[in-house]
Amino acid sequence: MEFFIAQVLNGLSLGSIYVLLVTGFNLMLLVAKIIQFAYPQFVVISMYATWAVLRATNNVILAILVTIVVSIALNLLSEPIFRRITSIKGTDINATFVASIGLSMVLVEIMSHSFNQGFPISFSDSWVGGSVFRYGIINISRSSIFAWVGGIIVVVAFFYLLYRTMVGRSFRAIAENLYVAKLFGIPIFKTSMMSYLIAGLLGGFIALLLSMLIGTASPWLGESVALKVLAVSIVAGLGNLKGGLFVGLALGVVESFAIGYVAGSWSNVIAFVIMLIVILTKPKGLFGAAVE
Amino acid sequence: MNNNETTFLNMNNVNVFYDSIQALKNVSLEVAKGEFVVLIGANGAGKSTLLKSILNIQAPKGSINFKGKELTKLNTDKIVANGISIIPEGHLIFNSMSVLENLQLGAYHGKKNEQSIENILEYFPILRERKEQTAGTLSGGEQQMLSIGRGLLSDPELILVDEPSLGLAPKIVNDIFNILVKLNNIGYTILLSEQNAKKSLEIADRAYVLETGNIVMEGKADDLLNNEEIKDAYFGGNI
Amino acid sequence: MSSTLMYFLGFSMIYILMAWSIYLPYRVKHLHFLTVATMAVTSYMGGILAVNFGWSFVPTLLLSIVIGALISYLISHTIGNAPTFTVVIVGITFVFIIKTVIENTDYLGGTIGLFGIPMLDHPLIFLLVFLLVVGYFLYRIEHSRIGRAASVIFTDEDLAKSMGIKPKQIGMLFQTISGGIAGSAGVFYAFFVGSLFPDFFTFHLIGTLMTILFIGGYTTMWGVIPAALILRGIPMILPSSIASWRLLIYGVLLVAIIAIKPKGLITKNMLWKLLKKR
Amino acid sequence: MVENDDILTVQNLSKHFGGVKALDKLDLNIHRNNIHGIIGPNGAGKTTFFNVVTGILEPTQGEIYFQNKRIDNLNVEEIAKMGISRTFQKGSIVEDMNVVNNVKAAMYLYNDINPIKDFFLRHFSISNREKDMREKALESLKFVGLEGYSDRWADDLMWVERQLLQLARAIVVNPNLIMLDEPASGMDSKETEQVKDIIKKINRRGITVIVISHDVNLVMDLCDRITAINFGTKLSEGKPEEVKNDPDLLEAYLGE
Repeated sequence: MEFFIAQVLNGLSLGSIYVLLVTGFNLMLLVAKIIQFAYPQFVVISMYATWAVLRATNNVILAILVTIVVSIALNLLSEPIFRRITSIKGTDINATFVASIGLSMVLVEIMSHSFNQGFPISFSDSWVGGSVFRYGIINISRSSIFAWVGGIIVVVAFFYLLYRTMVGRSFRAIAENLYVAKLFGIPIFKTSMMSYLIAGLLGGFIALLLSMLIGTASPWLGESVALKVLAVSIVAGLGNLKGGLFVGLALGVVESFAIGYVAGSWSNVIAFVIMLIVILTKPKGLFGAAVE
Repeated sequence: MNNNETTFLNMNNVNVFYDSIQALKNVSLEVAKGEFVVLIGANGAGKSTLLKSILNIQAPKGSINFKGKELTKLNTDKIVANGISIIPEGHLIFNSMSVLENLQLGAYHGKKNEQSIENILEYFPILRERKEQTAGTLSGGEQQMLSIGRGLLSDPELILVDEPSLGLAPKIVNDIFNILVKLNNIGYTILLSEQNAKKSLEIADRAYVLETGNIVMEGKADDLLNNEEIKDAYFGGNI
Repeated sequence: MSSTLMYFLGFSMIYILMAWSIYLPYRVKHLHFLTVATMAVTSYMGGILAVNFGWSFVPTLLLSIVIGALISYLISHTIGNAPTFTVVIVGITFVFIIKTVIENTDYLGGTIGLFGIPMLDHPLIFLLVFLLVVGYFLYRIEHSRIGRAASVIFTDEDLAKSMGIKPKQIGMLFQTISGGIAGSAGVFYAFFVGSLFPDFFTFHLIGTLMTILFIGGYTTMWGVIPAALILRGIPMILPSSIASWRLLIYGVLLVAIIAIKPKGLITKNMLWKLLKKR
Repeated sequence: MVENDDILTVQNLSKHFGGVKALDKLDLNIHRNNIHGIIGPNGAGKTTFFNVVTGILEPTQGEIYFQNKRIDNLNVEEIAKMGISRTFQKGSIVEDMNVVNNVKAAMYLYNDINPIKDFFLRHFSISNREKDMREKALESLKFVGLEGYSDRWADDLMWVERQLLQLARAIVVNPNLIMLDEPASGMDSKETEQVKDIIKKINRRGITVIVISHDVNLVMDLCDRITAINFGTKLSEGKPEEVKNDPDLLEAYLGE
């Protein structure tokens, strides 16, 4: 029983990270109308930024700031590329997907050739934080608490933004029908930039939480995370924000149990196999797709 | 350029292309402040295209001038912010959002206060009743009211109305036309595109007749109402 | 022949095979990376058969074509008409799963790799002949009613259906053939290199193949030939300090081609006009 | 079950999109060998009607019979196989092909055999069928006035030529029923006349034609019978003169 609770708690902290990742990914899918495979790569690069600043200055505040700025900057800088691609006549959303895979290749190469000679990086114990509460094998670390609390706060703030503010309403308007949004006079370009900005902000938070939670990063982390994020998005139903919450958490818990019960790197396969089965049996997702 | 009446809306030699089809051919048109102008013509004559070109939804070539400002280089949202709004064909609204949210989005460029939305709800009592209801569940007539209501919320001076009678029962069409007349009376300038030639000529000041992308006739609405050619072409069998 | 040139030509031809196996399903808008997983499976299968059971090349090749086609056929039952996005994710997921399985199976050499596969005596001749056969096969598909049907599906699925074309049937057919090609590519790779590492069949390979397909141009089967030669050639003429950034160059090129000339360097239209003038 | 001589019978057909009733309990009979026009304003449900009949959309309720066989439960490919061909309003042609191959692509069901068998059989024997198909395609291009265009790249065609190519594609399969969605949209009066002549010629081959158009003059000249629809229901039906003078219709449109 203790073991069970411990795995659920671990799973929820990992799951809240997936939730945030999927939310940022879906936001850009719905508003900017792109499939941003490189989004998790931006998060990993931001983790590298955290690491670099911490190693150079050991200044926590500066590290947090730099991480968020890097994440926002990367997302905003990618906007012209995607805008260019979506404006070409006869291309569809798949072109943005292909280009973002290209972008992802570039980022992986940069990470594996520069930081730490390409070796995985690890964060100091003071950053990762120790245990706050311990009961038998149930161990609640500081970073888990950050992940839960941070996850809840960000999700609540995001949905508040979405349903209670003009920017959020504009997001939903463009998500529902781009043409009608244009007729209403909603500034498409500005709103789309806002979605990059908010995804960037979100990405910064994710980078901070993830670096505390897993304590390491490697150039190849982004690829497997990206794959999980996309799979979660499909399993939930492409672009379905609320569905993403459930499936993201569920993936975290499943993975955590796999790690608990299955030896070594086999655990990674379990989550993939389960998601593969769901995708193959229910290609439109569990909660219905919001985009075609 | 001065701000006299004739320079309120001024289209000069406007051409619009959809891929290789030319939908508007050298169209020139003027609307003075406070006027009620109607565009008549068969389905496919280019009426909708003309309205969309003013808002740069369909990119125009040529010059479109509104209150001394060139519109052809502006994005749609800037044009709306400058005081033109469109009530599109087929009462397009956000079906999955509530009536209130649709109105709030309509006020993106208007005064974003409770009062202006309150005024609209005052004007369309049926919308107040359905305030929290999802817009997609409204009837066609109610959706058209919502579409007009949100069009007013961006504080326009010029309202482009595209085929408001489409898909609506005759009784509701009469209601909608009455609303348009009232709006014109309280100072809104209206440019209406309509297939129903007779009815729209009865309420308009002036009219333009479009045929396959060309303006073939223009004049006072009353004159056109009695014009034999128009009677033949648009009152007889044209549906 | 110098060994550098031999490796260049051999790898290029193997990459052309691999790129064709991705090109074919993309004719109906399926970016089908299951092929990479299939290559991993058949190359290891070929390696094990050769090393532990003494199979020779030709029967291994034939078996791997059948196995590759069979894997793809079974999967195509569920994703034969799925949207592009889903097909991609299913493919990449399989690649990750297969890679993890190889890494954790000592029998397959685990992360250390599988060694001692007998190399072919005349690999280039074998490859060239096989490439010609596959090329002819694809050419015939292209110029049959199936090829035309694929073009219609790529343009508009509703239009295709209203002509009586079954997109799922064509999708399954192409995925199966593509699986067969991928299966053969895996065995060629194993017998050309002589050793296998799980790290080869990862995202790098997916990225490289995608770059070859989109740079060359997906509207015609000929595009991948110059693209494979160029992209394999670039790292060979560059100094090794720059060549190690190979994948970065590929990534930049991939983004650039999509943003500038999304149909790729060589298009069907271009070839048509070129041949007509003559 | 329906037993009559009409080629297409539609009973109580509805198609709802959420709360919107694109088709609302529509009843319609298309007589054999007629040219039947369907008119109505934008959004009246005309194209939805085509999409439901051809199986692209599933009806919410109602029954459709083609030559006395029920087809509303069949899928698009099966319906196409029964001899219904159609054109699309958006002018869908395959741009990455030449003109004659566009027409040949439409002959997918020609000499229908399993595509896999077809591939292998054809692969090792020189087929006369491909030659045969090309001849048929050229003939049908000539029929619509596109002779000499066969080797042009489809991407380079003008709008009118694309529309004609769609017509060539629709007739090459020798269908029993052709459904034309706005065949003369974006054309000037001379080009419209040309299209009218082609439609009449198609009809003279014994093929039933259904035409959707917003151009009332075109429909009035061309059709044997006309159905006017709005809100997805029938407003009026009959010979062109009858429809033109139907008081109900005038009221609905002109508010008189």
